[in-house]
Amino acid sequence: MSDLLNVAWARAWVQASAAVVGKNRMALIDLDRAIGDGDHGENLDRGFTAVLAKLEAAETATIGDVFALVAKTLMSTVGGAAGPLYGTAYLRAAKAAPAETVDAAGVADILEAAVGGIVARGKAELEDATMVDAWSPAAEAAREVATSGGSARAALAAAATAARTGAAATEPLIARKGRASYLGARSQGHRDPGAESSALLLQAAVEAAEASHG
Amino acid sequence: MSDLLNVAWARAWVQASAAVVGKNRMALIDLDRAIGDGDHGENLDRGFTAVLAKLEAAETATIGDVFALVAKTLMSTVGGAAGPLYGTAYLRAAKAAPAETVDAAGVADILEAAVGGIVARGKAELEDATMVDAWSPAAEAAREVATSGGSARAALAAAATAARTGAAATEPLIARKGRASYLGARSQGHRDPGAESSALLLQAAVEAAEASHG
Amino acid sequence: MKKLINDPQAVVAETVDGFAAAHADLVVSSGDPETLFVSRAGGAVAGKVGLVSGGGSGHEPLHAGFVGRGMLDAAVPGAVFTSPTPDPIMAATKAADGGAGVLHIVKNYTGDVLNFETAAELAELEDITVKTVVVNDDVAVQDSLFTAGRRGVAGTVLVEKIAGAAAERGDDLDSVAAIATRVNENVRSMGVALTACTVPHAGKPSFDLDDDEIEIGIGIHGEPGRERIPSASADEITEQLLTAVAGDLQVASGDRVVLLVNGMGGTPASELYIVYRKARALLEERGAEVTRSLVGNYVTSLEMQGASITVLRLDEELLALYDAPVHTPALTWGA
Amino acid sequence: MKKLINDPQAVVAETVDGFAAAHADLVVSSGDPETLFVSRAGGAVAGKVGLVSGGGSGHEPLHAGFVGRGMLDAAVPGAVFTSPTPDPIMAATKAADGGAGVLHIVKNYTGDVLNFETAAELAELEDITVKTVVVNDDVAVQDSLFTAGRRGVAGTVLVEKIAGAAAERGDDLDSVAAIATRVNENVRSMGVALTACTVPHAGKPSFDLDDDEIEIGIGIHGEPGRERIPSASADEITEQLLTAVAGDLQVASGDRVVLLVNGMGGTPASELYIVYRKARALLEERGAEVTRSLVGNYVTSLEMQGASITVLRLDEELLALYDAPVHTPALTWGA
Ligand SMILES: Nc1ncnc2c1ncn2[C@@H]1O[C@H](COP(=O)(O)OP(=O)(O)O)[C@@H](O)[C@H]1O
Ligand SMILES: Nc1ncnc2c1ncn2[C@@H]1O[C@H](COP(=O)(O)OP(=O)(O)O)[C@@H](O)[C@H]1O
Ligand SMILES: [Mg+2]
Ligand SMILES: [Mg+2]
Ligand SMILES: [Mg+2]
Ligand SMILES: [Mg+2]
Repeated sequence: MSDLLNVAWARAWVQASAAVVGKNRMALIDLDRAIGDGDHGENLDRGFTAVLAKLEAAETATIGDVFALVAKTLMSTVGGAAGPLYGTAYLRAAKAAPAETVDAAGVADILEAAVGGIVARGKAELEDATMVDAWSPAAEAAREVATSGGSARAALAAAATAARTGAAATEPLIARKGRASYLGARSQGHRDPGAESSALLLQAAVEAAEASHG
Repeated sequence: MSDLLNVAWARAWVQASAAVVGKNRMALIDLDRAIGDGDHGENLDRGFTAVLAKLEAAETATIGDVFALVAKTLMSTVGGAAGPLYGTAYLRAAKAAPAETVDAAGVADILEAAVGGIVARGKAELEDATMVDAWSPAAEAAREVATSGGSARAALAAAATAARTGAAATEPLIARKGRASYLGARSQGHRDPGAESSALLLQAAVEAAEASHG
Repeated sequence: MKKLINDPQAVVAETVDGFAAAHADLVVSSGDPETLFVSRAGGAVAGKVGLVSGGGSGHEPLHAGFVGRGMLDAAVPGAVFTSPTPDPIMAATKAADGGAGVLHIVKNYTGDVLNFETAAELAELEDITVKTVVVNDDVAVQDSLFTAGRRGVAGTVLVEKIAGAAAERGDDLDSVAAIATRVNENVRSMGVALTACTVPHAGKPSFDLDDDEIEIGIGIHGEPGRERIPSASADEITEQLLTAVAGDLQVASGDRVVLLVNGMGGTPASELYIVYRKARALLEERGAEVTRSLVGNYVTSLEMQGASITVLRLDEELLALYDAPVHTPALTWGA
Repeated sequence: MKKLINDPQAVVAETVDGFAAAHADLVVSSGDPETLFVSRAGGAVAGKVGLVSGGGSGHEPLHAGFVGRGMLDAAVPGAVFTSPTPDPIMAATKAADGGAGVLHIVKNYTGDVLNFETAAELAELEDITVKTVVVNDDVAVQDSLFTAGRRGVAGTVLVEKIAGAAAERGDDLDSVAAIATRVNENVRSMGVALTACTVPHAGKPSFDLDDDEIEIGIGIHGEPGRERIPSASADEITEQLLTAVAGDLQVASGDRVVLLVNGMGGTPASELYIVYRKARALLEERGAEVTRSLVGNYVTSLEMQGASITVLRLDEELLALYDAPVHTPALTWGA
């Protein structure tokens, strides 16, 4: 098992993403029902189902090719806030990974690019109780591992852990972006659905890495 | 206590009617909810409340005067099927009692006139599961008492008992008139609300007679 | 029971108040609680046959929503689900009379029939000629000499629209009555309820339905329907309703029809269009042409969730009258 | 959950199918599930500014019900309560373009704003000039730099109506956008829910309300509102909504306004008129004149029971544009 993550990993990540989103469809709907409009799980499920179908038929020479396919498909099938935000995240990630493999630094590059895309579109800051609260610490954690010489898998694992912590940390926050912000203080005590789905996707990336023999 | 029933009795009957209808408003609504549209108790309560107000202000020289006031007021405040039917019943009853007092035969005359009015308007026959099933046996029972020399009060009491039995006897019937007839066989097992209110009104007549010293 | 109301006894009066204020360009309320009715702003049209309808409230926009040029001259709202008494019907008849007589359009319920009957007698005493057409389009009820007969439901709107156009073009009373009768003879309806409704003064639902049950052949007064069946898909329910309606009307290949999908008050428009889609397809399968369509809340049962399907077979004259201009709070087209 | 639907995933497609068939004289559906939109029958009007709106479905008749002469040129329905993606918005923009540019009327939700933003960029690539007006009339939400800002709710209908009339009279893109902005600046809304609604694919209510609770400041997506209070009378609730709306708009004596009382989908018309009655009285108490009125279901939340109150301050030009003819499935007046 090489230290690098390759195209097969990227494809496996997509498959694992579709699976985890399908499995958590209702849980994400319920999170969104509490402080939003109850469609987040449905939106992502519709999107990743479409991605999966497209991926099977597609040739992907680089990791970026995989992400670009994800980006375009999510953008054109998810809708809502999550569609453009996740779409832009994967689009920037695609641009950051125009290669067949990535190392730990590459993983950090991908995640930082993703965060940059989300912030560019959504203008959210940390602790606004959005998906940024999962992706941003994830990118930071990956960069730390990369800087201290860890492996790509280690970077990914650290990212997933940080995302999970970040998602949980949205619970006490007052939402300041997205639909939950309409609730003001009543949004406190609820986990942001987009942060939760982000943590699930990064966990899927780790599982894909464990399963893949790059 | 004379054997005759007088104007004071007729007025007391109206008061007792308003009271018993008010007390049974919800029960009549519930009977009507089961096989109709749930307004019978409300309709009669509105009507007798209006009657009571009018009666207080009205001079009534004869029993017929009282019934005519009831007829006109019910006709113009109850609406629905019960309004015109009860209205016509009291109108015919008024014409049958143009005197200050009635004896047992007079009671039978009143009830027969009422039945005639209901049938003239509603075209229902016995066992169609309508108010006719209460009034018709009531009139018959009163006539029997009168023919066999009983008192006015006895005639009234027999009428009330027969009406009560007649109302209960609507339960197994398939309704063939009024709103319940839309249900066909599903109307079986339910007491007709109009038959029930009729039995209550005749019971009120008995109570008024017991209380009044004609 | 949660409702946007104040005193349950004041629901009708306050509704009519708000309605008349909102549509003051089209209608006016008598204002008198004893003889409450709504009539055209500007009063009776001289020489035109007057059209009066009415019945229990709770079916809005029926009937007051259809008062205006090309449709009704006056509407009489009773208490919720309770026919009005003769006095306001009589007052409305007077207000609607332009000297050419008045047509009463009455839905076939014992209460409506009896109260309009008395009002017509009172009107005759004042030398107003009244004719009455009783609407009975509901195929859910078996017609028989031994029952109150079929109920008048959403087909009433089409009777009022088309008879209104006939009156507007100058037909005399007999002709307007004949047109109304022809519409009634060619229109059939049937409905379904997913939920019951709650009459304000009763405070509880008109019937109880389980979460997985629906009531087929529902009336518009929260009366229970023909049968209770397990919940089904929109297409299945639509097929059941449409089959009964088209069967009874004997819709044949080549027939031109109006298809009215009516909401019972609490149904989202999207669901009505889903029902419409299937009903139209089924009519087309039978070779009929859906020449005109109405989809929306026309004859409701308060907040009941459900819908009814109405089919009217057209002839050239009925189509022309249907298309004639109408300007009322709830139905507007043409110049 | 009881609904007149088939496959929950097919609700929008089947609704649009039925809608386009029922109103074929006015609108046409793209039919393509990948780029689903509804546009005027007859296509874009050469030389006229095109008006495109859209957003999640479930608010019917918004937006497709307002496609037609004098109002929108195209409407893009997303999945239920989910903004559409850029592709259908782009396709609708193309279909609406008569060479004079296209105005996007967007309700202020992150998803709508982002997806319309991308579509506008795509349109620019094809040399279609696009301007965007974001509607944010909901006073229930505190506006602030640190939130997503106020939501667009029922006021959207008035923006679409009046901007549509401006486009129809031949205004250029900048002018139409300026008119739309002026309407948005002068319109405020707030709503109440008595019950929640159930998104078909979710299968459960969007929130849980006790039998004696209502939700004030509700959004139109089943989002919970500003606060939950004990159930109250229609007059009390209306006063709370109207006070917030009129206060924020600073309605002053002598103001002429449009009063729109909007049903959330499951509310009987009678209740809307009861709310209208009180809202009108309160506006008149403030010395305002209710110059025009709309009462009915315009911007709904599926089968939710509840209502919203919208007040638009008029000037001479806005009133003339409001009165201009409109011919759409859900709004029709004038020649
Ligand atoms: N401005 C924003 N920046 C970052 N993330 C956002 C923003 N607005 C919304 N989100 C994310 O989108 C999620 C909601 O997605 P979804 O439910 O699919 O869309 P919608 O809110 O349109 O229904 C939120 O939980 C949040 O994480
Ligand atoms: N044709 C008829 N003949 C006699 N009684 C009738 C007839 N139709 C209805 N009724 C009586 O009227 C009662 C219903 O009254 P009510 O509920 O007030 O009127 P509605 O049916 O118009 O709502 C029935 O229970 C029945 O007793
Ligand atoms: Mg959402
Ligand atoms: Mg009844
Ligand atoms: Mg009744
Ligand atoms: Mg959404």
